[in-house]
Amino acid sequence: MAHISEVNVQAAAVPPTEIEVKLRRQRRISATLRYGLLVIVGLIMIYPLIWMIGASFKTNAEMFSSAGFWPKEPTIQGYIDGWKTSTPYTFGHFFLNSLWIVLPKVIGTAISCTLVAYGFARFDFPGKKILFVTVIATLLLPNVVTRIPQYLLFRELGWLDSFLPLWVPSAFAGDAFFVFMVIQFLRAIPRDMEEAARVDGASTLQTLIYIVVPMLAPAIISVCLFQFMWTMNDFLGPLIYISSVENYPVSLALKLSIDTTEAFNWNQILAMSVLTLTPSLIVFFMAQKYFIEGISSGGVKG
Amino acid sequence: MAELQLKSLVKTYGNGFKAVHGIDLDVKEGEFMVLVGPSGCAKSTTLRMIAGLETITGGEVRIGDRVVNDLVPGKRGIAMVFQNYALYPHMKVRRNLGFGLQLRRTPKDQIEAATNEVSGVLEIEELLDRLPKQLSGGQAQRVALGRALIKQPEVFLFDEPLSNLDAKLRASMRVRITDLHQRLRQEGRPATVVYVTHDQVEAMTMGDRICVMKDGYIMQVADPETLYERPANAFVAGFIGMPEMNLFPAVLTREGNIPCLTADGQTIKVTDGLSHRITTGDGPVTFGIRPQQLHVVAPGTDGAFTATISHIEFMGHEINLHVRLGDAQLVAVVPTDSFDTHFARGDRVGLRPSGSHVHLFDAETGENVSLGQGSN
Amino acid sequence: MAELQLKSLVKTYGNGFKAVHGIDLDVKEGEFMVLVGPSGCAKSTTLRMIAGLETITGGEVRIGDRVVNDLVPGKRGIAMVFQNYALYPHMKVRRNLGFGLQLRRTPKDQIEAATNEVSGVLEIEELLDRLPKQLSGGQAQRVALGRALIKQPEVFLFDEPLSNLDAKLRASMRVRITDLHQRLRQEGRPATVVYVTHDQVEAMTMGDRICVMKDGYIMQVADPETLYERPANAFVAGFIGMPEMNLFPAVLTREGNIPCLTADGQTIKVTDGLSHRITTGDGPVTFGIRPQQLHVVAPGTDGAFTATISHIEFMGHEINLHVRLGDAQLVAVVPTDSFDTHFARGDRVGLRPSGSHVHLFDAETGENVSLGQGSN
Amino acid sequence: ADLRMSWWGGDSRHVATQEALKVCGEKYGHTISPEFTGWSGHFEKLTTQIAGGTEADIMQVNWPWLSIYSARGDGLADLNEFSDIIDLSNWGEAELADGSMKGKLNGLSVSTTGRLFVFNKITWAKAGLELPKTWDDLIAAGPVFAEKLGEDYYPFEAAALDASLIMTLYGTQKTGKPLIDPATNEISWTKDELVDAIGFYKTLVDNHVIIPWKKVAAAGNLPLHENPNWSSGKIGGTYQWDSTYFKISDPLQEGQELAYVDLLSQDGQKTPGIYRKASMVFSISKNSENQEAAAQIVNCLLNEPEGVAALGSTRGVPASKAARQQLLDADAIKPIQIEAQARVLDAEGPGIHPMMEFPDVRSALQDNLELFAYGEIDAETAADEMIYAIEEALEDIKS
Amino acid sequence: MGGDSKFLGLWYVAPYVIGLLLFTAFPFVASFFLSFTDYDLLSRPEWVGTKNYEKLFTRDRTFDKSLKVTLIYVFTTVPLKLTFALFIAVVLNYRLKAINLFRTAYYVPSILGGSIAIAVLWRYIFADTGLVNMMIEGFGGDPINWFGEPANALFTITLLRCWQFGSAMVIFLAALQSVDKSLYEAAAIDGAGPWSIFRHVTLPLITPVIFFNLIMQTVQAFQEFNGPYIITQGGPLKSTYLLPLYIYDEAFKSFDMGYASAIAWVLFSIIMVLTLIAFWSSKKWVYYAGDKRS
Ligand SMILES: Nc1ncnc2c1ncn2[C@@H]1O[C@H](COP(=O)(O)OP(=O)(O)OP(=O)(O)O)[C@@H](O)[C@H]1O
Ligand SMILES: Nc1ncnc2c1ncn2[C@@H]1O[C@H](COP(=O)(O)OP(=O)(O)OP(=O)(O)O)[C@@H](O)[C@H]1O
Ligand SMILES: [Mg+2]
Ligand SMILES: [Mg+2]
Repeated sequence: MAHISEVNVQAAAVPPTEIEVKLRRQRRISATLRYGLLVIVGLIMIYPLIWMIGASFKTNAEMFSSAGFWPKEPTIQGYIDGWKTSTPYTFGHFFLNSLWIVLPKVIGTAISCTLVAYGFARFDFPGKKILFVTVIATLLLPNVVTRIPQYLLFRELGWLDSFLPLWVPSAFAGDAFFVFMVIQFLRAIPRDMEEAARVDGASTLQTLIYIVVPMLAPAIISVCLFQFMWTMNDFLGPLIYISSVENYPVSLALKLSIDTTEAFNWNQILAMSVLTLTPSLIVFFMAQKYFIEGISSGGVKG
Repeated sequence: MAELQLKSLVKTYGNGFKAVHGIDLDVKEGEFMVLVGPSGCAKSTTLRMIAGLETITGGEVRIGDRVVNDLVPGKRGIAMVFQNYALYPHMKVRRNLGFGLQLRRTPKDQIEAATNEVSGVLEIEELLDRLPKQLSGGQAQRVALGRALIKQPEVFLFDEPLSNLDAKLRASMRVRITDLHQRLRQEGRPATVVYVTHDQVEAMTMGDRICVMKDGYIMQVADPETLYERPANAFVAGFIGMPEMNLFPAVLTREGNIPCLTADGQTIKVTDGLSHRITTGDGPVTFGIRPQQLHVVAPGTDGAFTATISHIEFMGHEINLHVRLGDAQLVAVVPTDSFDTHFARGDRVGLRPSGSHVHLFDAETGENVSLGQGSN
Repeated sequence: MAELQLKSLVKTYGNGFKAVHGIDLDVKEGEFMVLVGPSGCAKSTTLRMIAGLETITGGEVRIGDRVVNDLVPGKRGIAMVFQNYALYPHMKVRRNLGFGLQLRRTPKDQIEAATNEVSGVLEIEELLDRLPKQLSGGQAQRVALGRALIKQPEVFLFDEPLSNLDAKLRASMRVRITDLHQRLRQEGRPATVVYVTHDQVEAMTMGDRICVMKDGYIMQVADPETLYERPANAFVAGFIGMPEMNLFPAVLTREGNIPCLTADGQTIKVTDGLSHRITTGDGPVTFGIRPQQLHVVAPGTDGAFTATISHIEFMGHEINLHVRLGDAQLVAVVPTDSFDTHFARGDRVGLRPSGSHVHLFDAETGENVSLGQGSN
Repeated sequence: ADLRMSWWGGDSRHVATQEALKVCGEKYGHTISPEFTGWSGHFEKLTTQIAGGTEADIMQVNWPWLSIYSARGDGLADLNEFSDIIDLSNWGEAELADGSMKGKLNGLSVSTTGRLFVFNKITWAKAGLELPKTWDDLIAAGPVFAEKLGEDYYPFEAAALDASLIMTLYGTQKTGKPLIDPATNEISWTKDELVDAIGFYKTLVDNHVIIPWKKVAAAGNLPLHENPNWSSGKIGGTYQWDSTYFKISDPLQEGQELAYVDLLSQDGQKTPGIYRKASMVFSISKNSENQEAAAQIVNCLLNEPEGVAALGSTRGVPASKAARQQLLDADAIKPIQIEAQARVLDAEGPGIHPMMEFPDVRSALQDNLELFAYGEIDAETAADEMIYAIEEALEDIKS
Repeated sequence: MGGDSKFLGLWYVAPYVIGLLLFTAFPFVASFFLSFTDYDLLSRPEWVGTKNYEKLFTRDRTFDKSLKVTLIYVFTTVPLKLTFALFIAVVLNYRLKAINLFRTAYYVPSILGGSIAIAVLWRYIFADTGLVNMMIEGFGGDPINWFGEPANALFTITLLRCWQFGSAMVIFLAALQSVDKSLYEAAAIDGAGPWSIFRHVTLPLITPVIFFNLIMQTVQAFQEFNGPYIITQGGPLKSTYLLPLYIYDEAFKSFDMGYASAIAWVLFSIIMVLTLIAFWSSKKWVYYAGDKRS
């Protein structure tokens, strides 16, 4: 049963028997195959990323002459030009804008999703079933359906060209996926600790803050991370709601440099793309455990 | 400390399932009351209604002189110990202990004093700065106990606190808890306890009184000896005692004053200590006799049934002799010393019930009809 | 059915941990062999090597006349029953039973016949169309048993099959399994069984022979009586028997031919049945006596230690008397009938060990030094 | 006053425009906050803004959008009302007419652009051919390229939009009529004329003049300036807006050189058929609270020396006479740009219907030509489908 | 709990309810209303009854084509992606060293998502002289016209999405790791080989997760926009003109909001119907472990 319980036998003091040698060889072949496959697939997976980073150091002329990623004449001109941007602001300014969009949004999401998920997972109240169905239904609803009326709504509220349209829906647990994810997470946590806290004299809110939130930490962190990345990369939202350049987040600022009506500098665009993706990638690599946990809890415990 | 009263307590779950059928129970101040019964008999449901973790469908729960039905758990003056400890996983033991007091805004130094006292009593001083995951099962259970103790509640509630421990640890925790209870009583601050378990050994050894439940009804409330010697019905009789009491259908007749019992076509006279206890007329009954009171004699002996050995279990000091009497499967416990080692499966043996230990139960209601005047 | 042999079997895990230290064991054809020992002693590891679920680091496993070291589990002619049943949760009981046969491309009608036979034997006919999650623990365990039975393997392997059941069910399943084993033997197709448990009651009642393990070594292989009466060492003595044997340090001296034992400053003479068994000289030993053989007498009685009662547990037919003798905590089991009900915590009592049941163990090696000529 | 101005564009335009706004703002004492994006998404954004009444005071508007935002002339401010502020005399009649909807001047042309033929001199020289003057020259060049330079050399390229414009050009030359008549909003070609024009596309393919549609797609529909075959001179010519000169010339490899030629002609043609339009216009929001201030800025940007100097040629050769002259004098425009612009302005052709720039019409032409190019349908069917779809689109604006 | 109001939970979900009504339910209803109007964003919506739907179902050939390719796209992409994700998850599900490294690497494409650089690269890889064709020729095959052939173009987008299989795989992996190992052992003892074990034990046990992934991926696939928008612009011959692209064009290029809303609603209905069918059929093939606590 070597193929099921893969146990690496340490070279025992006893000389290996014939069987053992055979088993070991089998294992080595199977491991080689498996690693080989995984490495090849893995390379295909991350090649675009590597290519993009490499290409951002290429000259424009070289950009489209080869699919290799190693620049022949490396230059950081793209980064220099890109950072300056064509606006009165540097790219740094746009990063700050992004941050200013992202932080309240992430905080709002985390707080509202936690509250709502707690409500769904731990309480019975009239209409709960129907409301939960709407969570699922929202997950399935294509955005195009609601985009136009939403815009009209924010116009009526006078929120255009501010960050409010980006912040507020999230602060009202607007991202059904996150609510769903946290609910799934909560369902897997036994209630005893919370009951113990209630017996200890905590109110439901105190129970949430002192007991549930610490236990939910991995889920909340992964919600924050996802929201961070999605918001950093979001293009359409800011495009529609934000008009002053001063308020642009990086995604829009990046798009600014790309205009097919005149010759453009690919290395500059790619350099900025790399910069734009960097926060997300850093966040991802630092916390990949939470991403994986978050994404799998949404599905597996479902 | 206070008295606890349940009055016609009813619980119907959201799905319409009626789990508790209006039970009444008085737990006296300082009393150690054990709720015991098979799985699903609503022990936990009852306990959780007392704690306020389940809403009460009907009836009332009184603690001291307050009806607590509408109080949140934290205001009922109770403390609870859970089966899987339910320690707050992200808090050190110290904070786990102090959390309840902290919520009540007890001053820091008082919390510390209380923590120290409790951890001294439970010998968990060295554990105070550990996280729950760094504790063994027994240690975690002691911390959970401490968390209840520190609050000096009016009533302690336990829900199978020992069932996650292995046999040895369970035995020693059992002793520790009863010792603690007795000690508190001696120190003049007796603790009212409701202790849920499905383990009859725990029930017998720990409880001042035991409340045996079945399917949401109370079957009997009594002290361990009474429960063991004078079970109110066949259910309690079968539930308490190990190996369980032999219960099989028989027909009661009388020869003069002497009760005769017929089972599997065999009729025996039961001479000593039964006749004056019987409170029913002739007819079918359920015959009950504990395995330890079923003596092995030669087949055909007077006052003994003759049965066939179906299985012999060597238990060390004792032997469990499984026999077949008609359709009934009986067990007799025989000291190994006095056991005839030539017995084998299929052999016929005589089994003589000791009359003063025979119980008769109503064939239909299961009620004990041999509790007449005399003690046994 | 076939014989099973383990020859200097060694297991070293990937992390370098040596779990099994070259053990030898012969299980005869049709024999019911129980592997017992505390948690972590490598019972499962051994069993899983037999099954082929763990690779064998050294030595060999023989089933019948084949060395099976390099066969996949499916080809070893074994069947296994798991602690958590390991029923395929998505298959109905019927398919769970037939799955192994189906893989062997047994014709449909044969599978059905076999399924019917096995489910008849185990009384699970009405369960055939249920899913495992619709079964109670005992039912699931019977299905698991059926899944093993249906394959008519040469060797049955069990890994703590009953430990997920409650006490009552465990007792009845225990009987059921041994009955089944005996029945197969009578029907002329004896089943070779290796049964892993950490529960000594199971070991004692089920095994033809018992193999007691500790830390990857075999401590003793013997039939239940021998194990109980003549444990090879202190470990086996303490492990087998309930409540466990009292073991405490004492010093052996002799007064003439009569062995004297000193503990807690008290010296007693042990007159009957010990002297001729002792195979060691004077000096420190570990004194062993089972709780049932420690008789309560008046304090100061000859041949009795005087100790202090620390706790009294009412067990129904018996009473466990916990006493303190110096640093040692001893237990005496007293029949309830003969128990003096005035005893209370803190009282002094005399405890007289019955000489023919005293065991002495080497203070260092733990080896039994009282196994001399005579039986006890 | 505090104003906002929005536009799309690339980096150089962004920089120049912001500079110009600063200069003009200082001149008139206004502050203008800029709102700019790249091309893609700008239409959506501007439209949603106008729909929401939140558009900037001054807007750079694509010419065909005028009829979307202001079909009845009332969607945007009428610049005629500011003729005292804006010097309209810098524009010709036709240019002002282009920017007017129902008589209201909704947008001032910033620059004019037209489609021109541009060829790679070097490649043609390698093939030993003169730059073509007629379609026949071009068609004759196909086999020569293939033979002399190799199968992967083509004298010309046209796919997607370019192909449909070539088709329209050919038909316009032949019939002397635009495909859609701006005056009547009707299709002015007969079906046979359309069939003929569609067939012309096939002639080009069959003669190895252009790369077949399918093969263009296979390369990933690369825009010309990203296409290595263009950079290396394997594609000998193209039909592009004159304003794209730098975009298409920049990627050329060392040693390649471009030259504009007059529109290719055919025997018996009725018009050279120039496809010319305002490339973009400046409009003022009808919701603006400071329309006059906005008008001042518009005038400054388009006519006054400070603004013109700051903007330079980042929006092509200015349509305003004053501005053009100023830039010419300052040598701020490259000779080749001037030459191209001259060709655009000098050539003749019927007026263009704004619908020709609409997605519905464009896709009607393009999609069916594509089907034809793929051999899915014959020219007759393609013509039928085109007519059907265009008429349906026209239906919408008539109502 | 005793003493708690039964409306307590409502307070906690109140933010969601408000958000739902304001930002989802209202726009949702509004767009339904819009689908019965002629609305160009600039003038007031004009009620036209079912005209939009009539056009959609009777005269609009683009819609027919678009619907067809959308269905083809969904029904190829989803199974391919899930199969691949499952396959890799199974390969990864051994006690491999560096499993986290692989898992992370495989997840990266899911993060890069719609980056422009990726689209450019994709055009590179699948261009007629691109990497893929170079490899095919290297193995002696004929180069494939990826973007030019209508039949192939859609497939390149499918491949792009399959490339982003990371999140589905991670979910599969988690499910695989939660399968009770003793079931594998029981099957091995029953004589099952690796394939039988996979087929008869693993697969049935992870059906809930397969189902979850199936639904999520299907919904996602129906909303595919970026891929065709950036890589093929819907061509050639509209063979990659997926419905969301069509909706976008109608809404934001032709500014026919009413018509766009109508298409959006048709798309939504299709997703809903398919989802319901999936839920209904799941009773037959999805095995759910009993949930002890409701
Ligand atoms: N939330 C609930 N909804 C519906 N029925 C429930 C619920 N909780 C428990 N029950 C049912 O109520 C009955 C009593 O359950 P309870 O948990 O009180 O039993 P118990 O005596 O504690 O059993 P155990 O020894 O297994 O813990 C059972 O039949 C159970 O199935
Ligand atoms: N895969 C493994 N890698 C390393 N060590 C292991 C592994 N499996 C078991 N062990 C160790 O081997 C020893 C024997 O384990 P095994 O499971 O056989 O014990 P056991 O007797 O079955 O115990 P239990 O009664 O708890 O089941 C233990 O110390 C255990 O920690
Ligand atoms: Mg319970
Ligand atoms: Mg084990």
